[in-house]
Amino acid sequence: MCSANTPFRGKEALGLKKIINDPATVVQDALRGLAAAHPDLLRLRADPPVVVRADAPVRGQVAVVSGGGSGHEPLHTGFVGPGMLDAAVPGPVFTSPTPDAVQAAIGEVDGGAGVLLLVKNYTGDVLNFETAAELAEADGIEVRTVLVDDDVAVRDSTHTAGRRGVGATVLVEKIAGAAAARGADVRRCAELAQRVVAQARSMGMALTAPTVPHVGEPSFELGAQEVEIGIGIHGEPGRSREPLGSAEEVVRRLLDPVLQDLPFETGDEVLLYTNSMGGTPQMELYLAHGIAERVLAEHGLTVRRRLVGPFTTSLEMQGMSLTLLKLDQELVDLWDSPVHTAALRW
Amino acid sequence: MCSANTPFRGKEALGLKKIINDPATVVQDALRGLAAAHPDLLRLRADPPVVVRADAPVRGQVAVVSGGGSGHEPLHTGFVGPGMLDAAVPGPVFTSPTPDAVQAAIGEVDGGAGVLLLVKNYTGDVLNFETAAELAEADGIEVRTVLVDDDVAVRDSTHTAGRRGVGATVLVEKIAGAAAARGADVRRCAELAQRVVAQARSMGMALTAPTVPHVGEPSFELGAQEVEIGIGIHGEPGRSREPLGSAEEVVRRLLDPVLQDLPFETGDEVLLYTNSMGGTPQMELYLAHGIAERVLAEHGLTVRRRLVGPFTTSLEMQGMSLTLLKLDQELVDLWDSPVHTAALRW
Amino acid sequence: MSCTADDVVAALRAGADVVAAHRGELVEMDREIGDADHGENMDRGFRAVMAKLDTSSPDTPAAALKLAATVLISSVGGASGPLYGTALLRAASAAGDAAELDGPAVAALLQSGLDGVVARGHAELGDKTMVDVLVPAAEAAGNAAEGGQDSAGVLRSAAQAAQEAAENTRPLVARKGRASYLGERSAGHVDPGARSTALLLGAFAESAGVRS
Amino acid sequence: MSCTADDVVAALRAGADVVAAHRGELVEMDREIGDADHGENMDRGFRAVMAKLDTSSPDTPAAALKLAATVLISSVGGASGPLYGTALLRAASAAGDAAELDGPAVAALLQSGLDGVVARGHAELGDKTMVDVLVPAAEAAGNAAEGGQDSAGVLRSAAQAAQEAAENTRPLVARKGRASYLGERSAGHVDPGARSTALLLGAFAESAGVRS
Ligand SMILES: Nc1ncnc2c1ncn2[C@@H]1O[C@H](COP(=O)(O)OP(=O)(O)O)[C@@H](O)[C@H]1O
Ligand SMILES: Nc1ncnc2c1ncn2[C@@H]1O[C@H](COP(=O)(O)OP(=O)(O)O)[C@@H](O)[C@H]1O
Ligand SMILES: [Mg+2]
Ligand SMILES: [Mg+2]
Ligand SMILES: [Mg+2]
Ligand SMILES: [Mg+2]
Repeated sequence: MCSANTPFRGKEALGLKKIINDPATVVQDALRGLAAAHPDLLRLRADPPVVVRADAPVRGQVAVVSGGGSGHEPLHTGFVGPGMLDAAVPGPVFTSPTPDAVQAAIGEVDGGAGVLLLVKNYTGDVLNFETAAELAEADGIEVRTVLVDDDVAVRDSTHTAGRRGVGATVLVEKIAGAAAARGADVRRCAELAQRVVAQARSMGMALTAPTVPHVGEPSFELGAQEVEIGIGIHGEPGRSREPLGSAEEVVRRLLDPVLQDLPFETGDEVLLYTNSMGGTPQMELYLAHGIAERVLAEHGLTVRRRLVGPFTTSLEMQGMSLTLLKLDQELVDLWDSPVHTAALRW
Repeated sequence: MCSANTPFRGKEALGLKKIINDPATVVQDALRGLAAAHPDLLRLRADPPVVVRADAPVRGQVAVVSGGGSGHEPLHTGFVGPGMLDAAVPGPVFTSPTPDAVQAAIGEVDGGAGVLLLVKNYTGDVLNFETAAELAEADGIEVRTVLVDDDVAVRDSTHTAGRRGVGATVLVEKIAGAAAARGADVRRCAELAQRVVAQARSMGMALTAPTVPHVGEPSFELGAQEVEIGIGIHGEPGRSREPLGSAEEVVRRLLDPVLQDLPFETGDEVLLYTNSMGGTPQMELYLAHGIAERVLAEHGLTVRRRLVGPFTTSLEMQGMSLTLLKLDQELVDLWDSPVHTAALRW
Repeated sequence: MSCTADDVVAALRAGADVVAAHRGELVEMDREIGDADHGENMDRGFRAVMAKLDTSSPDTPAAALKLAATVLISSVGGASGPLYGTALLRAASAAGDAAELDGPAVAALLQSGLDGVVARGHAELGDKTMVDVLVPAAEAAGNAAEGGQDSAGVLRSAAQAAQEAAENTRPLVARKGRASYLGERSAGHVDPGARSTALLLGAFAESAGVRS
Repeated sequence: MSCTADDVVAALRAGADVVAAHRGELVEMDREIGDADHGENMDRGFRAVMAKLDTSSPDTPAAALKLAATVLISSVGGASGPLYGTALLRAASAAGDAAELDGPAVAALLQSGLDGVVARGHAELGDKTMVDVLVPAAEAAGNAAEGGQDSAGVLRSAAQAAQEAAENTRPLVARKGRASYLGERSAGHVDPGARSTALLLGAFAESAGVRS
């Protein structure tokens, strides 16, 4: 058998400097720790693994489900709980979960009011969630899917895979989850999610590359003062390599294309989300956030809400992304609604 | 003048791969970003910089103040707000703030009911806070100081500098802040803080070293599979260098001395705090947390409360620490009391 | 010679072996222009297919193909899982309940598989994906079948065309899949999915050749 | 020769220069057994002292020492700030309102400074701290004063003893300060605070020598 010829390469063989036992079980092992840490919030459904809100299914309420490859924590598993996700479907590291995992999640959380799937726009995620949605609909469950594609680093076109879903995902999950908690129907939840997608734009950069456990070496190589601009969150190389420059330059290089893309205009009220890719310390993140606030003020934008922290990460990658969401009062109210998850709580 | 002979070495000269403008202003720049991000919670008093609760001073309530070198964020600045700290005094990176900064903080937050200083046990912090306390008392303010010294990696003795304050600091700040919010007097707040110190023990390890901005090179060097066991949070080298091993081994190497030290005993109820040193991703942290829960169960301990995340960090250092606090009902109630800060909220 | 259920199972085993042997190479190729998991994904999927075949013995070519399809879909994840899964599902449908597949039948299977991938992933020729291999492979298979080749011969022609076609993806700029995010920087690398398709067709052809 | 307020100011300037020149060395020494900030701390402090001296002209030795003490306390942070600050504060007290300091007065200042550091930091001889330099320096100063040396001569003797004493901290295992966390691993490195004390005393002595 083939498995005998290719014993799984363990941590030592790979020379991995990570706090893990075995690259083959790293996702499950981490999920067990998550479940142990938050018994009040969530439970772990094993094989295929799905993280489910502790009190799911919530009868009569739209269930919001997201998922994707692991390694972006707290996205999505850290956002399971009242006011946000009913279930998160974690795939292998940086690899979409399979349709049966998504289908299992839908089965766990469907409370009879329909299920909203929030899917980051990557071919793998789109195809696997699509199949799951078909299977669930065949079971008589009403399923709506909203694709998140906010990354301005990727040129959009009908002839390409389209933009990636990055930072906006957290915002979409929060706002759709709040709408569901307030009793909105599945069509309305999907509309709101779609509105957030339409009004959000992101751009990221990396100072270092992540190392995927089963690969054992960094996903790309950078020079001592080189950064990847337009980085994704899967260790895929970015759009261009440039010298690092000052924090001021970094922030402007990220914000300029974001501001132009929607476009954001003088007088707009926005949510500014300053995200660490994982390995960037809080000191640098707040420093960049402060600059971003100043640059937005220069453009006549009013920052009404903020989110600062490592919420959309790429393992231990150092770097950051900036996401801007154009706000209106309804979105502000939904953003402010109570949320109780491992990673976001108010 | 001497300053002409030694122009400050800038970011480029140092070859620093960090999102900063200038090593000389990194702390202030980050504080500006913090203040911009959380106008509802806190304000920044400049020169010497102090982060103050937005509504300080709270009349008739004990003010809880902590501080220390920067680079450990969210400690302490991220814990300023109702239910936790009234002020945080951030020194330069890894360097204690000066007495006048601490004195300024005391002046900003004193509400007439006395001030509790929570100080990590490092010679620099102890001496600088001590001087500040003397100055404040000379101004007629009642000041109590509690030293946090929970690090079992350091052998305790009257002939040494004593144990370092590490992970327990967050727990002490939360519990003392909760007591103050409930109206306890300064003596009682200090007693509770002291009890947490007496009942908490920590141990940390590092996979990589942090790079202090003004230094420009890593604080220590490690081999490809080498880790520092008993690491502090200032880039000071640890107690010993050992091969990494599995996550299971890492967790046991940290927990064994912690369990023996107090000692923790079968039947004890504990708070388990699994801390990332900054650069360790959440996947690894939860994985380690899950193992720690299992090991504690083996020892007959009941984990009643948990905290998992990067709360006591050392810039971008990869690694983790485990802190165990023996609980009683009063401590559980204080832990559960509402808190509203940038980094902890419930 | 025609192709029986056992021949399909043997081909799948050969596919599993070639994927396992090239796991690292496919990861490395995907690391260069993707997210470093294609070898891992394919290996995980084909191991799962092998595990399933330990406990079930499909009795028609279609049953064997469908088994592989469903296992791949439920174990691979990523873009390649649903795409290879759909290809095999469509091939299974095309095979119907025939006990043996002759040359034209195998060529028809390949064409159905290709159609499934295009229906699912909307990639066109030149987008730098597995489609760039499947199109010439299906065409070569069709020609070989028309030329009277048996199933092994058809697969051999497909495999030969595939080998070259995979290499031809190197200069292309990706327009679909993860490599497309790299824009111009994706040129100069062979597409990992194109490579795995060529490897699989090669393994299938060799397996058929040995058994025929 | 005796030591006037201007001489103290000149000595502080010399101290600032030597600290600036050795900033990197002191950081590196502290990186090895501490937290890599001692050179940074001392440089920040002495720059602040220099800035203060740009706008104020102390008119007694005590006033100059007190100015330096308060500026160091409010600008250095870390362990060394309060310790050097206390040492200078105590020295200022010992200087009283004298306009000039002779040899015995300088020796007494050094002893007071040492006493202040010990009172504050509780370090004993052999703990691998600046105390290991201050003790032999103060002793040498006392002997020189007894032997009839003037202030420059007393400082020269103190500086010589300090130089050697700093080097002698190398084999010691630290029992105070951050290096103590390293246990046995602290041996084999000169204590950074010991080194900065020796550098400062050397600079003070040289400044006094040039001006006398
Ligand atoms: N839209 C598509 N149509 C056809 N093939 C595609 C498409 N998108 C991706 N692929 C193929 O999938 C391969 C990548 O597979 P894999 O790495 O396993 O998944 P992922 O890209 O999700 O990480 C690519 O090399 C390409 O050949
Ligand atoms: N208790 C003490 N008594 C005397 N000197 C001390 C004591 N603790 C530390 N020191 C001195 O302070 C020096 C370190 O100063 P510095 O690096 O500026 O502060 P920190 O240790 O807070 O980073 C040590 O090298 C040592 O000489
Ligand atoms: Mg993938
Ligand atoms: Mg220090
Ligand atoms: Mg891939
Ligand atoms: Mg130091």
